Amino acid sequence: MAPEVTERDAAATAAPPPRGRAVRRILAGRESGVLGALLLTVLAASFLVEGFATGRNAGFLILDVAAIAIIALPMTLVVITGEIDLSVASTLGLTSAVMGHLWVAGLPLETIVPLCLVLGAVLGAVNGLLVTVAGLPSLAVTIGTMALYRGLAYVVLGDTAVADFPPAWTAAAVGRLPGTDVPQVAVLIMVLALAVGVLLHATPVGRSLYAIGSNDEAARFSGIPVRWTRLWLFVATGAGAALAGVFWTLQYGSARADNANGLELSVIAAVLLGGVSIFGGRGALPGVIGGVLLLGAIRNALQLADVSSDTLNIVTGLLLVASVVAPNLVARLRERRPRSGVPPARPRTPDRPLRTEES
Amino acid sequence: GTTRGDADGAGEQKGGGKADPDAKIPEGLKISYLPKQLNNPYFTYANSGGEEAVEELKGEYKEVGPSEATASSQVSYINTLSQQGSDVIVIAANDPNAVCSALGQAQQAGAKIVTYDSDADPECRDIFINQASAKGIAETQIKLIADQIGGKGEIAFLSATPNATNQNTWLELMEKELEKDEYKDIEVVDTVYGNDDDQKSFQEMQGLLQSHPDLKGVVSPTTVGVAAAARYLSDSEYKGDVKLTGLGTPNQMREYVDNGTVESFALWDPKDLSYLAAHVGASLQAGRITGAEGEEFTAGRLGDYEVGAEGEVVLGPPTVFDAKNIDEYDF
Amino acid sequence: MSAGSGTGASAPVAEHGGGDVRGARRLRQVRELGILLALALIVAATAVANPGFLSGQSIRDLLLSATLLTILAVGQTLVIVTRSVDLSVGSVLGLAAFATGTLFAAFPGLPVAVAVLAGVALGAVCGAVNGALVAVARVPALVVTLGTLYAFRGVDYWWAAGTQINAADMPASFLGLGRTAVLGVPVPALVALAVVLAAGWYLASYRSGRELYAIGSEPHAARLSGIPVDRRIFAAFVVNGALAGLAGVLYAARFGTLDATVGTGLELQVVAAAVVGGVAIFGGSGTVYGAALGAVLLTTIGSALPVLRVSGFWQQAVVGLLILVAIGMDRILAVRAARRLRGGGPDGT
Amino acid sequence: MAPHPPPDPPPLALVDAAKSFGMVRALRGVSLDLRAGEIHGLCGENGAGKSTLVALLAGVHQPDAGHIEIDGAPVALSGPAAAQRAGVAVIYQEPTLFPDLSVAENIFMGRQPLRGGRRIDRRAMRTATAELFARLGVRIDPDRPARGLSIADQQLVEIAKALSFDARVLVMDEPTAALSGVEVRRLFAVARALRGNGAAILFISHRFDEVFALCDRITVMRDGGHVGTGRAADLTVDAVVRQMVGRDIATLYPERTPAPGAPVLEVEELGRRGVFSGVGFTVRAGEVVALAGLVGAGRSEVVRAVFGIDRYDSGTVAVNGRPLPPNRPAAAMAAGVGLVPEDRRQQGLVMELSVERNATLTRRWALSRFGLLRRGAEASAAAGWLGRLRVKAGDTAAPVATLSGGNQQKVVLAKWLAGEPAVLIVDEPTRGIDVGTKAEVHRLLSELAGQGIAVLMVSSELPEVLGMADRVLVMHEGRITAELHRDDATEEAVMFAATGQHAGGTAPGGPPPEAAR
Ligand SMILES: Nc1ncnc2c1ncn2[C@@H]1O[C@H](COP(=O)(O)OP(=O)(O)OP(=O)(O)O)[C@@H](O)[C@H]1O
Ligand SMILES: Nc1ncnc2c1ncn2[C@@H]1O[C@H](COP(=O)(O)OP(=O)(O)OP(=O)(O)O)[C@@H](O)[C@H]1O
Ligand SMILES: [Mg+2]
Ligand SMILES: [Mg+2]
Repeated sequence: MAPEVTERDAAATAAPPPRGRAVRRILAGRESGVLGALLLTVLAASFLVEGFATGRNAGFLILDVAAIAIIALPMTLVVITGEIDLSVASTLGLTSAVMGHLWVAGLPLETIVPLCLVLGAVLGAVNGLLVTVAGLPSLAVTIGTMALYRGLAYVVLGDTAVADFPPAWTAAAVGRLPGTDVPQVAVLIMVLALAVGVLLHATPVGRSLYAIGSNDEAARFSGIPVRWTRLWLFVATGAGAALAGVFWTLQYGSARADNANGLELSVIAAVLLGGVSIFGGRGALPGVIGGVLLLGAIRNALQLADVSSDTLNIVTGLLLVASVVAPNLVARLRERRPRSGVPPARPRTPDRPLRTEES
Repeated sequence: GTTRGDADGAGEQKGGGKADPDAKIPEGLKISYLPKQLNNPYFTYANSGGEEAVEELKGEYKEVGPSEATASSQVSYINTLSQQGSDVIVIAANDPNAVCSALGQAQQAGAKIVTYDSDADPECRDIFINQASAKGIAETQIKLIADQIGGKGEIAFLSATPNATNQNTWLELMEKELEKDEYKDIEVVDTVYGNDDDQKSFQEMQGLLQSHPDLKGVVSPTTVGVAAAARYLSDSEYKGDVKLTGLGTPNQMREYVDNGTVESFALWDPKDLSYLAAHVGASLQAGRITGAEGEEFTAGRLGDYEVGAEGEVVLGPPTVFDAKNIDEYDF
Repeated sequence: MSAGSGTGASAPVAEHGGGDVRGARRLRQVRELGILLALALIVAATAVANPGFLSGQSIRDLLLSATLLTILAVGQTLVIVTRSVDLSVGSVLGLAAFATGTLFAAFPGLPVAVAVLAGVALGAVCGAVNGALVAVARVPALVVTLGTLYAFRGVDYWWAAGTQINAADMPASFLGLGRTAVLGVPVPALVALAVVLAAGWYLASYRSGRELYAIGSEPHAARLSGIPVDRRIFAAFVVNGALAGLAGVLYAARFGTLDATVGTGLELQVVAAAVVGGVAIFGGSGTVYGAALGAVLLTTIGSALPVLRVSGFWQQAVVGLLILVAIGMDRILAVRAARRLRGGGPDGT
Repeated sequence: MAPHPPPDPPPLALVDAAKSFGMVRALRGVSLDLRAGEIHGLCGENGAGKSTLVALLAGVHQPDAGHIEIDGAPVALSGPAAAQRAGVAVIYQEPTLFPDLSVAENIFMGRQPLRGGRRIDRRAMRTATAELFARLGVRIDPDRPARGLSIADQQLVEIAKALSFDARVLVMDEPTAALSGVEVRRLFAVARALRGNGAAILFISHRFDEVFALCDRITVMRDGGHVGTGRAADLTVDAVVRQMVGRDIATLYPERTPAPGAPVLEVEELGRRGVFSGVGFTVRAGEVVALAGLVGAGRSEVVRAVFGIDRYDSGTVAVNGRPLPPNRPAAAMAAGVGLVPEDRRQQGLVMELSVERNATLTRRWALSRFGLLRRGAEASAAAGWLGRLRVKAGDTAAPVATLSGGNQQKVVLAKWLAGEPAVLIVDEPTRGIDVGTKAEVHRLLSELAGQGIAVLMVSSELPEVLGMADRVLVMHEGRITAELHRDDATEEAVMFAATGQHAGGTAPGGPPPEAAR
């Protein structure tokens, strides 16, 4: 995706400090805002909302956002390369349906689960091939596959639900670590997050993702296998969605074609809230994790405080808007201020700096 | 490996303890309603009955729910309710199984679970308040349509989502009912799904009529579907030729009954359903009943009820609305 | 470079830019033709399978069904062309529809025109909120409108508070709007047609219309050209909001039953219609005619599948597949056009 | 300052203007007046602040201090529109076109000729565009979209756009950087005609012959400051260079004693339908081979295909005797090929990444251990080359977008030199680079060749081609029409071959490809 004016200005805030090293850069970026907001929310909710600050509730919270988190990890990478995948929830639904179908057909779960992950990877690869080989915009492609995969889910399982999964498995999905209220799935998510985080922030591959997202042509001229990389990211996202599908099916003990309908917007919202630029090239994983947790925590706290779901919707929406508007306003205010030691982040090329200030 | 064959005898222990019909219902019971979807007019109306009952019982009434009718968001609300220490959770399940484990946890935390409108797996609730026995609903609707089309011809079903538990049960029972000899000339040619979405139902109705030129009647056992179908019919050339009945609310259907598109349709009074649920929940929590078959109890203004098989309590037969009586109802 | 030396002034004038420009242009025109063709194919195939599909009633139904999506797609095109997107249209439509109904419920004698204007105005206000956030705060439209998608819907829920407005609450004259026909064409469809023609005419023939394309094509260059970028983007959002409001009013008139869930999930359909209609998702190209055709195509598919007795379970899958085919075809045409233009160039990444 | 103040106030003047970007003081108190009927040259190193000055004149930025005067009256230009209204037309350093719109619309955007009902008059617009191109002596279809135009053609459209304003003041920021001799001469003729009609013109270029050929007065800037303004007739190139860089530049082109070794890069019968065909050549170790030709001859396409960016339909590319798989830049890099592309903004740099990360982008894997990046190694690797090329960057962690055009070009060079390639392909390596750096780049290239690297250089600057190359390949319409040895390579010979006139040298190619445009 080509960068766009508005986003470019948001870039301002992301400009690193003079001797910007990783930590300070993260502090200066949008991520810090999200993480700060998360901290604030958790603190405020702990004091103000009865029943929030308990281990049991934390467990509920984590289970609530687990599927979103699992998908948001690879989705972050996709968005950083300037693409998007709207078909994840449908991939989840199709995997769930296939899982139910195979279970009814008598296959052992030990076989079904890997098959489902492979299926997810294949579905992701279809997206990836349409984007990289056919050169179609991912937003359009995945709107199409979103309908296609969800439709296939109905074809596979129709209007039935498969719900007789073995209790050992379903219990494991929502099971807690022995002696704690922490769901086991949290460990899985942490391991995945660590892997994705290292990949993104500390390896040459991660570096190339940012390059692809900012300017894929220059990335190609630098010898980065742009298409190949993107293809793999879509495959990973598909597999991630499938993993979430398996987890979802076991968590709710119910394989249905309409599972996780509409989850894609929650995932995207979390990723964007986490400070990843929708135009690619910018974002960090801690921010995304913060985004996922922030959305979950707010939802959970407001529910506990008996705030109705209408208000929840409004709060979620406003939060998203604020997450992009606030840093921009801060940057602009800072810019207005007379020059101080802090370099007002105001970088645009001398060639394209030429931002007009008509108002 | 773990296959479907390995049946596990997860034994179920239900209605632990003995019922004490004279137990006093404590005041201040937290009775929480969790409809399929908040802001759904049907549930809004229904739950006003719940509120009435909770007031009678001097309890704390609460209604929470997701803005989209999915099981996963209901689970999150069940957790919240159990975290808040609700005494009774009255829920219309979006998926009989998906809410199960959360309901189980709530039960462990001391809540009594009453399902209404749409049941959860019997293992995970104490009592289900059935709006009308499924059989009664199926029989009433088939009778209505058969009378209207003169006992023979093609009919079709316009249902809600392909997954709705109650819808599918009714569809099944209606087909069974049609096997009876008196209905042998009636043929079901199609079943379509409007997803409880007005526009989709409208389009599906349109599709039905175009693809089945000989269609005589349509049964739509969902309030959204029947209203959309009636609206389509009332403007189309099929008005009067194709009969429509189903489950609808009087307010939505009044116009079409008045203009002759629809002769009659059926529904229970959802307010009573919800009212009954509160009494059942309170009785459970008080220990008056445990959910075992044959237990009897009194539910305020509705009078006496008996717990049926599998912990089901049936509200009563559905009401049939037609031009004569429709103006007596306002919901 | 030593200007003034070399082989003298007799150097031939080189043909610059090259490429088969005319061929490329022809290919681009085919773009909309392609959708039209697909549309004709589907209609023909359905009509062969079931002649009832071409009955007057059925065509009226089809036109009516396509109306809302078409109006929304036109508005969305204005926004997408500027390299933005508005995901909140479904919520805006719902809000406007509910507002119209509420207005009638509160003031039963209200003239229809006033209610229509009120709905449109409410839509425009929502659009202005989006536009202000996007243009003034200069933040990505996708994020902002994803936020307002939730927020507007929340307001709608909060306002409706579980109530429903039924046909009986609205005057027959208003509901008639959704039913009366002029020369056999339903009034809403005429409204949609007028909207399409007006928007198409405006985009093609007026400076400010062309400036929308310029902004979407290269926002930075647009600012350098002295185009009031923010104002134009703002205006595009306002118009889009107003059109969503209009669609909401038409929804109310046509469907009669209104609650807070009206229009849920419509946004992706609208974007799909525009994209299928050849509007480039990254701005700068595409026409409202294409978008309108895309909307009609999607609606036709939606109506044809039940008539063709495609199982309900297959319908969604088929729609998805057709969307992919449509954008794939569009891409093939675009690539061909580009080939003709440059006879090569880097293979896009 | 000017010895004889003119009677009329200058149509546009900058008075004591200062502008900072964060910590970077791009302009510090610069004054400049553009007089009617005069062409004013502006020289300065990369990053001296020329483009910033242009941005102030264009209303894109507002000065932090000082002000702009129009006809002697101070004004505040609130934006590009305000400057346009004041009669200032600007050609920016980098083309600013709308790729999706037609060339004609690009030129007249926002000012399209109208007919009844304020509708756009397309026919009038097309005719006007054709007239503008006729004045410039180029033929570009007014109806074609701007997407796909080469940089040179884009620049020509920009020039046409600026002319279409009929402005009193014309500001041109390096308009000739992408043009070849023919277009430059046309442009100059047009500029002189405008001067004759009383326009005030500001002309920026790094090519002194152009500046001296065209300009009446010349202003030199250094480090954001004003060094001096004088009549061109009173100045010499050496004097200007000394003012610019604060020292003498010994020579632009280093003395070289080529000692070609074994063939490293061998290209045979390379062809791509409609673009080029039958292209074959060899570059030996330690040799600098130039690929010359008119703009649009297809040179960039050939080197892109060699590097694997573009597909090709026929032929082979081999490095050190081993064939390269087509369409795989990574494989080309692994074989030791590097390509400095012609379009630094689109192809060379990732504008949002930091200077440092851009410089090390091609060495991601080499600078990591166990698959993990080592920041220390990255920083020092970047610092080394950025220093050698004297990249002027306040902060290497800042986005590369904050650098001046020339400095960006240096970062692209650093990025590829850091990889220590066996074959270095440079496409217009010194476009937009100031004299000092240019000499440095030339010295570097020849030093690299001296170390046994095979250098293939695409350049539109004839003096550069003649000064640097051991061998010159000349392309015309997608074919190599001549191969000239250093001693045979004269301006005339190259131009003959480049215009397809087959004079001098041998013409290995046959007739031009049938598929040519
Ligand atoms: N938007 C910006 N943000 C930060 N620094 C900038 C910006 N624009 C320009 N600069 C800095 O201002 C200085 C002057 O840049 P400018 O582009 O005016 O140079 P120039 O003389 O045009 O150079 P060149 O000949 O390379 O084009 C440079 O150091 C550059 O890095
Ligand atoms: N990015 C591009 N996209 C599409 N077509 C291009 C592109 N770049 C160049 N072309 C086309 O390819 C032809 C030759 O390109 P180009 O002008 O770059 O050749 P060249 O000999 O490398 O010239 P120079 O390097 O001096 O600009 C031109 O006719 C141009 O239209
Ligand atoms: Mg410059
Ligand atoms: Mg070139």
